[in-house]
Order: sequence, then C-alpha cells, then structure tokens
Amino acid sequence: MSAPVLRACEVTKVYGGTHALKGVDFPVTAGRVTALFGENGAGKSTLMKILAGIEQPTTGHVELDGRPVRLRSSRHAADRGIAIIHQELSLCPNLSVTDNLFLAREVRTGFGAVDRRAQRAATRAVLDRLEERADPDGLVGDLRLGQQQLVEIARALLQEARVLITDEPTSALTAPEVEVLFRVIRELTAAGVAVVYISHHLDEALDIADDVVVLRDGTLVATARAGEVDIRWIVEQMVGRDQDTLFPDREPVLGEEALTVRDLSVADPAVPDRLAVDGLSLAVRAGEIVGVYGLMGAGRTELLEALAGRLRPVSGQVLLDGRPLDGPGIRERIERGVVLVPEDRQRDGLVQTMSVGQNLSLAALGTYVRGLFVSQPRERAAVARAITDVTVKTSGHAAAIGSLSGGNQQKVVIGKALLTGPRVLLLDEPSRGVDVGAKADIFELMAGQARHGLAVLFTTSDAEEALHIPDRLLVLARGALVGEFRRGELTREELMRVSDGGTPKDGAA
Amino acid sequence: GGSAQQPATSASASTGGGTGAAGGLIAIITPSHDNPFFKAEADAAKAKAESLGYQTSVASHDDDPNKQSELIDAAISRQAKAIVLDNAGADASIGPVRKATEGGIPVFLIDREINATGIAKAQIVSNNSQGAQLAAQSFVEAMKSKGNYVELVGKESDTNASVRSKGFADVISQYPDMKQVAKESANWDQQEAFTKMETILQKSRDIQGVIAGNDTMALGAVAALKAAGILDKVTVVGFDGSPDAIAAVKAGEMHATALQPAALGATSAVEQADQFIKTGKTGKEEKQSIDCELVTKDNADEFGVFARK
Amino acid sequence: MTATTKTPAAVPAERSAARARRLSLLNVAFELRAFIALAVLIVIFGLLSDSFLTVPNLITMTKHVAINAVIALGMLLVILKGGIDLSVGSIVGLSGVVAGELLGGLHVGGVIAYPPVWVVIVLCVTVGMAVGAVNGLLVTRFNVAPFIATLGMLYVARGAAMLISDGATYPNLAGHSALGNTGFGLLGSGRPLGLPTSIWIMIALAVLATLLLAKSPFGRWLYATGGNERAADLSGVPIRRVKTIVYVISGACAAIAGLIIASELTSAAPQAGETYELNAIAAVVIGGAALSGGRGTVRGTLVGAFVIGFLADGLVILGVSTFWQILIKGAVIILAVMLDQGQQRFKRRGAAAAAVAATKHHD
Amino acid sequence: MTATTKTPAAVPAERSAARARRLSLLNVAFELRAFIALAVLIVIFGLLSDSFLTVPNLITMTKHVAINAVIALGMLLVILKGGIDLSVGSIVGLSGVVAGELLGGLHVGGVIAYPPVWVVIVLCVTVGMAVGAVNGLLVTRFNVAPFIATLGMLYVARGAAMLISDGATYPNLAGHSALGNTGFGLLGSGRPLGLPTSIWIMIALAVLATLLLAKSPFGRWLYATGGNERAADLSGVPIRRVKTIVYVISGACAAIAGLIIASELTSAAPQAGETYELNAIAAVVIGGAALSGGRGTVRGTLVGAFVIGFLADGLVILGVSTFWQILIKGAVIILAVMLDQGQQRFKRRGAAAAAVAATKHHD
Ligand SMILES: Nc1ncnc2c1ncn2[C@@H]1O[C@H](COP(=O)(O)OP(=O)(O)OP(=O)(O)O)[C@@H](O)[C@H]1O
Ligand SMILES: Nc1ncnc2c1ncn2[C@@H]1O[C@H](COP(=O)(O)OP(=O)(O)OP(=O)(O)O)[C@@H](O)[C@H]1O
Ligand SMILES: [Mg+2]
Ligand SMILES: [Mg+2]
Repeated sequence: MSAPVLRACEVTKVYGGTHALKGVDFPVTAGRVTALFGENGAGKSTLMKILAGIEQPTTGHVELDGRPVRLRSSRHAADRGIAIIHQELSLCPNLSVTDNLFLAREVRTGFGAVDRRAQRAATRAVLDRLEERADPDGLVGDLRLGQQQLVEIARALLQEARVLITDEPTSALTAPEVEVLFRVIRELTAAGVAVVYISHHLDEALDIADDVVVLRDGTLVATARAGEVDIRWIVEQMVGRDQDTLFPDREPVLGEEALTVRDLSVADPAVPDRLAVDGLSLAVRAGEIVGVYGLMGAGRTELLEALAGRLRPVSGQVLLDGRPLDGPGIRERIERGVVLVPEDRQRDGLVQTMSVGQNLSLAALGTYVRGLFVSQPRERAAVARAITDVTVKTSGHAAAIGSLSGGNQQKVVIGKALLTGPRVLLLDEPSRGVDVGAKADIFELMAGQARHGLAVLFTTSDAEEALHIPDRLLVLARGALVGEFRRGELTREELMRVSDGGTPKDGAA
Repeated sequence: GGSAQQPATSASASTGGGTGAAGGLIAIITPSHDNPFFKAEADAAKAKAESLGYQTSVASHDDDPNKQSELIDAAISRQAKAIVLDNAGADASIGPVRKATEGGIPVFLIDREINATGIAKAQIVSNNSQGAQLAAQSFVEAMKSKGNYVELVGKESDTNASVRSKGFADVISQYPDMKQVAKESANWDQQEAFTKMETILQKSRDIQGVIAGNDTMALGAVAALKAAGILDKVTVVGFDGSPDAIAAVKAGEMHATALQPAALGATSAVEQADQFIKTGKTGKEEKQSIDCELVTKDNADEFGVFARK
Repeated sequence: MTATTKTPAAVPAERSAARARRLSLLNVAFELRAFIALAVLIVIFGLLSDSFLTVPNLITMTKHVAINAVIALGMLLVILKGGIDLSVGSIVGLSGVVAGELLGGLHVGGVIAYPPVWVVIVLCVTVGMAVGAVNGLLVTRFNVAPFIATLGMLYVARGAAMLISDGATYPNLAGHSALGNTGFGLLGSGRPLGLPTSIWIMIALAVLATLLLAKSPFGRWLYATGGNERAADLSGVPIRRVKTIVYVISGACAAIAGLIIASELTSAAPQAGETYELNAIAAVVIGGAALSGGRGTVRGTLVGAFVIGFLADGLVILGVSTFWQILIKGAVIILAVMLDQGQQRFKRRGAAAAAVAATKHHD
Repeated sequence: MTATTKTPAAVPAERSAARARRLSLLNVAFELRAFIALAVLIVIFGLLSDSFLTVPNLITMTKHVAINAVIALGMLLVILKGGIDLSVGSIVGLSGVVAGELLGGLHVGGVIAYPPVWVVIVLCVTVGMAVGAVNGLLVTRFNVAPFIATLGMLYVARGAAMLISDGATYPNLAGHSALGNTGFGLLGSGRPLGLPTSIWIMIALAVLATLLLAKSPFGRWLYATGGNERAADLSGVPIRRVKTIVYVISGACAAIAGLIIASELTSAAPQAGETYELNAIAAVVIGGAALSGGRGTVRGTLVGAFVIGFLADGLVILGVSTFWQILIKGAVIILAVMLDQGQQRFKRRGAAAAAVAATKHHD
C-alpha cells in the first residue's frame, strides 16, 4: 500500500489512572477507508482525538506526510487538513445549523461581517449532498439526534479535508441515512481523501472498510485487509477470548411476573414532540434476565427512565408484582424495589465530589439511619459488603471516585443500586465503556442477582451481548417493540435486520 | 408603612381641595429617610407646603449625586414651582442646582450648603461648624479639659463629616491635655461604630471621652461602652439631636448632643419658596445659617423631634 | 411471537421546520411580551400622572436609562458568555475619579500638564478596560469563579478610587479654556439634534453591540462559548480570548457610564456607581438573558433597562415612598423573570401537547 | 496479515490506592494552608500591635467574627447546593425590625400585648425562614436562577423592613420588667462562662452544622445534590426539598445574626446588614467551598470568617485608612481563592505525574 498521510507512532495516552493507549502505531492511507474496531473503552476515540489534535499523546508522536508534527489544537489540525466527526456530538444547541457548520471558520464579507447568504447557500448544498432537509436557520437544539449527527458530519465535509476521521458517525442514523453517508465516503476516497471509520455496527463497518485495525485495552492487537477477514475474526480479536467464556450459559429459575408494562408511551425529553417510547408492552418475571436491544435513539433510555420514575409517561401503565406503580417518583419506586443503573455514569450515576463509600451508600442511606444520624458502623459494614460483592478494585471506601477505572466506577453504580435491596433491577448499557474483565464480572453479577430472584431488565448496543446474555431479548426500533426472542433463537444478521425495523429472514419464532 | 399613603392623600388633598388654585408642585428632595433627621426635615417641609396649598413630591437621593440629578430632572420636567433640597455633596450638587435654576425653578437648599453662591435662591444651613464647636466645648468641660478621647468621623466622602470634625478640632486643640487616641470613620453607621469602638477599646481602655460626628455613631459607641462596663466613666457627645440621642441624654448615657433645628430650616425654606413664587424674591440673604442648640440633661425636656417643643 | 412493524413517526424534516417556525413565533411573542410589560408600565404611569407622558419627561427618563443601559450592554456580553461582572459599579466610580484627577492636571516633574478632554476620555476608558482585563485574567488563567474575581475587583477598584481622590469629590470639571481642557461637560449637557449626548452614546453602543453579536464572527463565538463551551473549543473558537474580551468590553462600558455621570454633574465622586452592578444585571435578565449563558439579546437588554429606569422615575413622579420603591423594584425583577420562565415552560408544554396528539395517531 | 497480542493493563488497584492516600494528604495540607493564612495574619498583626494578641481583644474580634460566621454557615449550605443567597443582608435588617416592633408591643384590638423575649426571638427567626422559603420556592418551583430570586428578595425584604419601621430606628429594646419582656439585651451583652453569647451561638450553630453535614442523611443528600444533581435525583434524593431547606436555614441564620446585632445595640435599624451577603459569600469561598456546589466544609467557612473579621479589626487597630481597608479586603479575597485554585491544579498535576511514572512500567 502507498505511504500513509497521517500516522500515530508509538502513541501512549494516560488519563488519571486509566491507560487509554499503550504504544499504538496507527497509519492512515490516502484514498482508503481504515476501519478501527475495538470494544467500548478500547481507546479508539482517544487515538482519534490525538490524530485530530484534541488530545496530546503522553508519549510518542504523530507524523503528517512522513514528517513529525505537534498538533497543538483541533484548529491547528483542521488547518492541516484533518477533520473529525466526534463520537459525542459537539454542537451548540443555541445556534442555528448554519452557525454551527461555520463556527470558528465563518465566511466573511468585505466588511469582515459574517456572510450569512453565502453560508446558508453552502449549508443547503452540503445538506442536500447528505439528503437531509433540516432548515439551515433552525436551532440545532430542536433537531432529532440523528439530524444533529448529520450536522456534525456536514461540518466535517465542509472542511474539504485530506483526512476525515469519523468516530461512530452512524450511532443515531437510520439505515437509509447510513447508505447516503457511505455513498459520500466513497466519493471522498475516490477523490483521494483518507478516511478513518469507527462503528460498533461491525458488519456495516466491514462493508465500507478497505483496511481493518483492531484495538484492545489500548493496545493494537491486529491489522488486516478487509477482504481477508470476517466479523467472527474481528470479534475474537476485539474480545481477546472465546465468546462462551465471556458469556457463561445459565439456566434461569423463573418466578412470578415481577414487572409488567402495558402500552407505555414516553416523550423524548430532548425533542418533546417525538415519542421515544411508543405504546410498548412487556413483562419481566422474577429470576429472569431480559435484554433490550436497539440502535441508539431507539428509546431504550427513555423506557428505563420512565420505569424508574424519572420521566413521566405520556400514557400507559406499569405494574410491580401486579400492583400499579403509576404516579410516584424515583424515591418511592426505589423504596418499592425498582432501581435504575443509568446509561451515562458520569452524568447520572456518580457524584464525582464524593468518595467511593459515599457513592455506594447514597441511594440506601435511609436504611442506615439510627435516630437522627447515619450510623457509621452500619454504613461502613454495608459499603464493605458491597465493595466485595460487586468486586470493586479500590484502596477503600474513602478513595476518590475519580481514582477508579471506568469498569470499577460502573461497578460502584451497580453496587449503589443493589444496596437498596431491589425487586427489579434496571440497567441501561451496563457494559458501555467498560473493559473486558469488568464486563464479565458485571454479567456474572447480573446472573447472580437473578438467581436470588431479582427481575433484571437491561439494555445493550452490543449484538454479541444481546444474543448471549439475556434469557429473553426484546428488540426496539423507534420506540416500538419489533421483535422478541429467546436465547439462541436468532443470529447476528437477523438481529441487525430486525433492529432496523425489518423482520428476520425466517420470520423468526 | 404610613408613609406609603401620604403622597397619594397629599396629592388628592391639594388637587381636590380648593387650595389647589394657589398650588403647583414643590419637590422636596433629601437623603435617605432611614435617617430620622432627614425624615423629620422632609415631613416638616411637606406639612408646611401643603398647609400653604402646594402639591408636594417627597423623594430621597440616598447621597447618590447621580440619583439626585435624576430627581431634579424629574422635578424640572414636571415644572415644579420650587425645589427644596438637602443636597448630596457640596461640589457634586452645583451642576444639578444650576440646571434647575436655568430651568426656571428656584432651588432652596437646606441643611447642607454647596460650594457656590448665586445659583440657589437660599442656602438655609444649620451651622455645622458652630454646632460642632458647641458640642466640643461642652465635651471639653465635661472632661475637665483633660483626658484621652476617641473621635468617630462620618462618611469620609461627605462634607458635613469634615466640617464637624474640623469644628471639634478648633475647640479641642486649644486644650493641650486633651489627647486624641483614635480617629476612625464609622460611615454614620451604628453597628460599625459599635464594632470599631469595641476594637478601639482593645487598644486601650484608658478612654474618658467619645465625640461622634452624628448621634447614630454616638449611640453605637454608647452600646460598646456599656458592654465594656465603662460607660459611666466616659463622656459621650454626639451631633444632630435625634430623639434617640435626646432620650440617651435624659438617661445620662450621653452627655450632650448638638441639635440641628431641621424642622425650622425646612419650614422656613418652604416659606421663602412661597414668598419667591408669589413676589419673585425671598427678602432674605442667600446664605442663612441657623444655629444649632446644645441639648444636655438640664434642657433635654425642652426639645421634640429636631426642634424646640 | 409476531414481529410488528409500525409506521415511523412522520418524516422529521418538515416537522422540525414547523417546530422552528413555532419557536420563532413564540420568541417574537416573548419579545413582544417584554415590550408589553414596558408598555403597561408606561400606560399606568401615563394615566396616574399627566406629566409622565410629556416629551421632555420621556427624554429625561431615557437619559437616566442610558447610564444603566450602557453598563448593561457590557454586562450582557459577560452574561452571554456565562459569567457575571460585579465590578462595574466600582469601575464607574474609578473612571470618574481618574477623569477628575486628569482634568485637575498631571504633575509631570515640576510643571503641571493639562491633557485635552479627548485624551482624558481615552485614558478613563483604558482604565476601565484594564480592570476588565484583570477580571478576564483571573477568570481565564487562574480560573477563579467570575463571581469571586469580580467581587474582589469590586473592592479593589473602589478602594483605588477612594485612595486616588482621598475620598473627596472633584469639583468643577468644566475645565478652563486657558488650559485648553474645556468641553468635558458637553458629554453630559450637550444636546446634539435636541437629544442629550448620553442618549446618543447609548444608541451608538447598542448599534455596535447589535452588529457585534448579530453580524461579526466574534458574536457567533460568544454565543457558542456560552451555549456549549466544549463544543466551541473543539470547533477552534479561541474561548479564552473571547472570555477575556467580554470583561474588557464590560469594563469599558462601565468607564463610559462613569464619564457620563461625571460630565453631567461636572464633578466626580469616588463613591459614584455603588450597587449599579445589580441594576445592570437585573436589566439584562429582565431582557430575557439566561445567567447560564448563550441566551440573550441587545434589544431585550435595552427593554430591561427601560423597564427598570421608567419604573424608578415613574414611582418618583407618583410620589411613591422610597420604601415602597425598593420593595416594588424587587417584586418587578422577580415577576419579570418568572414571566420568562413561564414562557420557557409554555414552550415545553406546547411541545409535549404535540407529542400527545401524535400518540393519538398511532393507537 | 499480522495478529500481535500484548498483555492487558496491570491491575489499577494498588496504584489508585496510592493516589487516594496522596490526595487525602494534600487535602489535609490544604486545610492546614487555610489555617496558615489565618496564622500569618495573626502573626503580622501581633507583631505590629501589642494589643492585638491580648485575650480580651481576641474575644472581642471573635465576637465580631461571630455575626458574619453565623450568616456564612447558612450561606455555606446554599453554596454547597450550588446556589447563592443575596438576600441575607436584608433579612438581617428585617429580623431586627420585627424584633423592635414586637418588643414595642403588639396592638391586638384595643389593648397592647407585649410578647416575652423568647416568643419575639422565635417569631423573628420564623420571619427569616419565611423569606428563605420564598427564595426556595422561586428556585425550585418557578426555577428562577438563585442569583435573581435572592436578588429580588434582597430588595423586597429591605423594603419590608423600611416600611414596617417607617425608616426609623427602634431605640431601646431593653424591655421593661413591668411588661415581662426584658432580657433581649442578654443575647448581645450576656457573657455565660466569660464568653459573649454571640460566640456561644456561633459555636452552637457550627456544631449543629457539622453534625448536619457530616452525620445526618440530609448532609449527604446536600453534598450529592451539589456534586451532581442528576445523579442525586436518580438515587432517590428529594432534591427539591433539600434545595428549599437550605434557603430556609440560610434565612434563619441571617435572622439570628440580625437578632444578635439588635441585641448588642439594644436598638434596631432597618438598614442594618447592608452588603453583609458579600462578606458571608467571601468567607465561604475563602474557606475552600466551590460556588459550583458539592465542595466545602464548616471548618473552612469558620476559618474564612475569621480571616475576614481579623483582617478588618486588625487594620483598624493598626489605624490603616478606611480606603486601604477596602482595597486590601478585595485583594485578600482574590488571593485566598487563587491559593485554593493553585492547590487544585497542583493536585491534578500530582495525579498526572504519578500516572506518567506508572506508564514507564509498561513500555
Ligand atoms: N477524558 C478522559 N478522562 C479519563 N479517562 C478517559 C477520558 N477519555 C477516555 N478515558 C478512558 O480511556 C479509555 C478509552 O476511552 P475511549 O473513549 O478512547 O474508548 P473508545 O474505544 O472510544 O470507547 P467507545 O467505543 O465507547 O467510544 C476508557 O477507559 C475511558 O474510560
Ligand atoms: N434523560 C435524558 N435527557 C435528555 N435527553 C435524553 C435523555 N435520555 C435520552 N435522551 C436522548 O433521547 C434520544 C433517544 O436516545 P436514547 O438514549 O433514549 O435511545 P437509546 O435506545 O437509549 O439509545 P442509546 O441508549 O444508545 O442512547 C437521544 O437523543 C438521547 O440523547
Ligand atoms: Mg469512542
Ligand atoms: Mg440509551
């Protein structure tokens, strides 16, 4: 292959205690699509941030056209023809689509004023190229997540860069939108642009890729030509061990129906006049693990947040052990035994200013109160138990929460939920941004809780998890139930098709 | 909050009442009414003006020259017949007063003078310097012309603070045995005077006298001295002759205070304004000083609210 | 089980367009409402006092509004960025004092130099900008919270003003034609085209601010920084520079206000401008800006300044007691902001209703 | 095609353990540092004035500190929650006025009732709590920004105080044994066990606050709400109640401070307490609390209050001019906070360095 345009050389990156990258060599070649694979937390985004000048490597350096460069800032990198589509949207909700596209690279008139007409025209053009009909003057905050992601993509396209880095650009896109994106990417590569493509939808990524690179735990474990490999190989490289050891088989002992949901509808808090959950019904029995799979934006988070009492449903009914659970808020539901492990642990799970112990005991604090005060011994005991039960690797209850690795932070959030002694455990993406070992621990934990008669309902974006962990898998698309399967009942490919709103090849079960 | 209704009633009284014929508006502008002295002043002027059949608007500039200037603008645009003003600074007020005069509205200054003549129709000022000397004289006598004393000065950016301080000095400096051990500004404020007095007492409790630029500060000092249990050994003298101070004088907590006849100044200002409106002249000098009166235990009963009974 | 397939929630494009329209309508409605609040105020006072709605009085009141409005325009920029500037009141005092000192003459060696008025003005504004620069430095480099940094400077600047003037007021800033430093008074007393200079200054600054916010790239950067600092940073917006600049501008505006006051009074008092920061903040917030940053307009801020100014003057004209004036002011601030909040919630509810309607379609 | 495989990351446990220890050490160091700042102050003044370090003077200064400290303790809770309370100064004035009014007798129908002192105290504190409740309501129900809500109440409460007292000072609050309402003075002048009552009140409230924050579930809820409101909410913390309560407590503390002042002077002025909110906020922030919420301690706040109080009294004892006092105060506030910031950054750098060192292990 030809010499790389851009290259990461022996790059290491350390965040606090986490080693995001450990001496990674990563070349990007002109006119080719390099697909980067890796589990959550493998270090993909970190590597991309370094290539795009957003983060500086702890050790190692970056080469542009074979010459070492120090990319001081995203702007500095952009000026050298490196554009990036960020994984987590980085748009200003209070600005119009046009303003966002041209932020910090405004087109100016003779007087140095912003040339709105020219910008609007350019915006229309690029949106048309993406076949998106959003209003250039509409506020980005009012757009659907998918549309926002398209705006993010459009902004990168506008830079007409030599290197285009796309970090999970399709996580919120519908199948047709993805098709459009792929067409555009092929046009770009044909024009000699180097593209890096990251996605958790493996087949989709393999589809567009020329070269394949796999990261695991911050280490580059494998590189290959797209033609030479298949999804199974990629997954093995990503996970680093045989599926079955990661996903132990289990025989559920089912009890009574613990959680019942009837015809639930929830408005999307981000875009209130869109229904994130749309007339959905489901049931979870004691001792059962039910998984909810769907693409991002499918409405899983809203579903769980509605069950946990954070979001008010527009309509529908929720029953716990057959008794209605309507009305009461989060606190009451926790007391009645329904607790949520949120999707975004930084935003919704942890209090960064408090210690590990204080985070663990927060939700169940009431139960340690003696008289007026929290009884130290009781709290300490409970916290100690939790730390061992959920196997948190920490120096002790007094350690700062920030000093834990992602996986251990996630375990703390789960431990906090378990300390409330729930009947129904809701987990939103419990394995997101969690390393392999911790991931296995967490699934084992869920299985253990189920054995003790808990009803477990969790969401995932990872097909392998969806296929192996739950006793029963529900597939959501656009807030509606589009499929329900027992373990081993369907294959990856079918799952993909279903989750896009289609039906499985063999009209499954 | 009685004062709330007053303006409304007054307006209706004078417009409704036939007296309105003579009427027209007299704007009364003073510093903040949270100081009883200025309130008394304003009330007296208001009462007099309404008895003469004028409408009144009472406002306070809170010693903010800019706000004063705005209030005068308001009076001008309402074509007031006259402005009775207790101003917000001898220099800062010259401009606004000239503005009013040029706007054809006669200004009658009370309580505080401005550093310019020929602009205001009258400057009826209680003689701060004379009052200060009066107070200082009695202060010295009470202290038998010797001993350590503390002076509490008013807001440094206020003319009267320096005038009074100078008046005190003129007298006390003649007595070599009178030693000033501390001179602190307490911004006319009681709590601040209390705190600072306590702190000063920590430097030395060998203090026989406290002389303050106004009664509020004097009363703050009294509280501090009482707390320290040495009030009976200390002569406290204040300035203004506020009802509270007079009560303290009666109770023997303060030795004396120089009473400014606020009511007198205010009423005579309104009378002269009336004169001027009717005849075009006040028939008096521009600068008129009303002497302050010394209030001591002996004559305390003869005084009411900033005036002889 | 049967795999059900539902019609996707209608095509988003035109719906979002529709929403955009609805929002903009609501925004207009809100802008209108702020104006209406002002209108109501004017009508009430107009009915209660015959002298309120006279042209001279309206001009006078606008002149009073101008001072707060000038400060508020600077404050708006700081608040758009998500900060706050408590030091403006002290800067007002400081700038006046500096003017007084300079017009009084500079002792250079043995001789006394009398700088011309324009030099004085430039220097005063520079002083204001310097204080603002310190604020900006503290916030961006030493990441001290804006509230604390500017609170500290509130005392420092006030103390400086007191020390320079030794607490005394500078009398008579008219200057002497002999010394060639006359004309300072015009800033306050001049009436080009029949309107006081201060009103012209307010108009000029408002136009500049509008251009800056609506037309210049800097305006975009400012809104972006206030709306989502991280995103702005990633897009290459020089957020530190943006932040520093807004404090400098705010300082400049406060200094200009100080000059106007000193010129109107042809005298400068070191305690001038105390608590003016609160009025400015109130004006900006009543004008619909969010203290969290990213939301706010020049038009709104002006309306806010007029609401506060007309309220104050109106109450004086009605002869409402000072004590009631204080209380009413507080109530108006709260009500005005609750109005804004109400409007926000109304927006949301509207959207939610739409969602429910959408549900009906489905089942 | 090459498929290389490396060893996974070493277990982070013991490394994070080490860092945790280092952090806690740093924290102690910081607490110490705040104390050191105070110590420095004391030493300097002690050297410059021989009357500064006398026991009676220390008691007097502590008595002065007490008032600000009491207000600051309430403010601490509000700031821990991530809010701010600008209305405390006005509540100080209001509570004094109410006390004055009540001690002057209640006109019930024809007769005048003289409530006993303890009733007066309870009622005044209740008034303070009521104002705080309004603040809380505005913030939680109408989600008005704390700054604006409490700014509005700053004016409303002050106006109310002025209206009730008609601007006048209530002279002699000593009461009459005949009316059975004496003893109010003791609050200020009493000296149980040789220490002024106000100091005992400060100590009592400090102990209560410490217990509340360190031992009670409410305290934990408060830190959680301030640290991450969303996470607290999802953990079942009743964030609305927590938020409202802190404003109520803050109001109560301010009212108590008002009572102490009125009692010390045995007279109550409606303008008492102006700008006290700034001193309280400064004390809390100098004490190491973050205005963003979640970080702050009772101990730190007390130290902060002592720094401010001792600074003020010390400068008076040294006879430093009022103007310098203002300027120095501002400088000290800024420096104290920069110190804190510096320490934060130091912490981060320390952690990073450790991590880099750890990297060396690997490759
Ligand atoms: N700003 C940060 N501070 C601390 N740790 C971080 C930071 N960013 C990333 N990490 C950690 O670095 C590791 C790699 O993160 P990164 O986001 O690169 O993974 P990823 O492969 O992009 O995961 P995903 O597929 O979920 O995007 C993770 O353990 C993550 O927790
Ligand atoms: N609590 C919340 N507040 C605001 N927006 C939210 C919240 N929860 C989800 N969203 C947004 O609602 C939209 C629907 O995404 P959501 O997360 O609910 O779907 P999902 O199936 O859970 O996908 P994922 O979990 O992968 O994001 C997204 O824009 C998401 O960011
Ligand atoms: Mg990533
Ligand atoms: Mg989700």
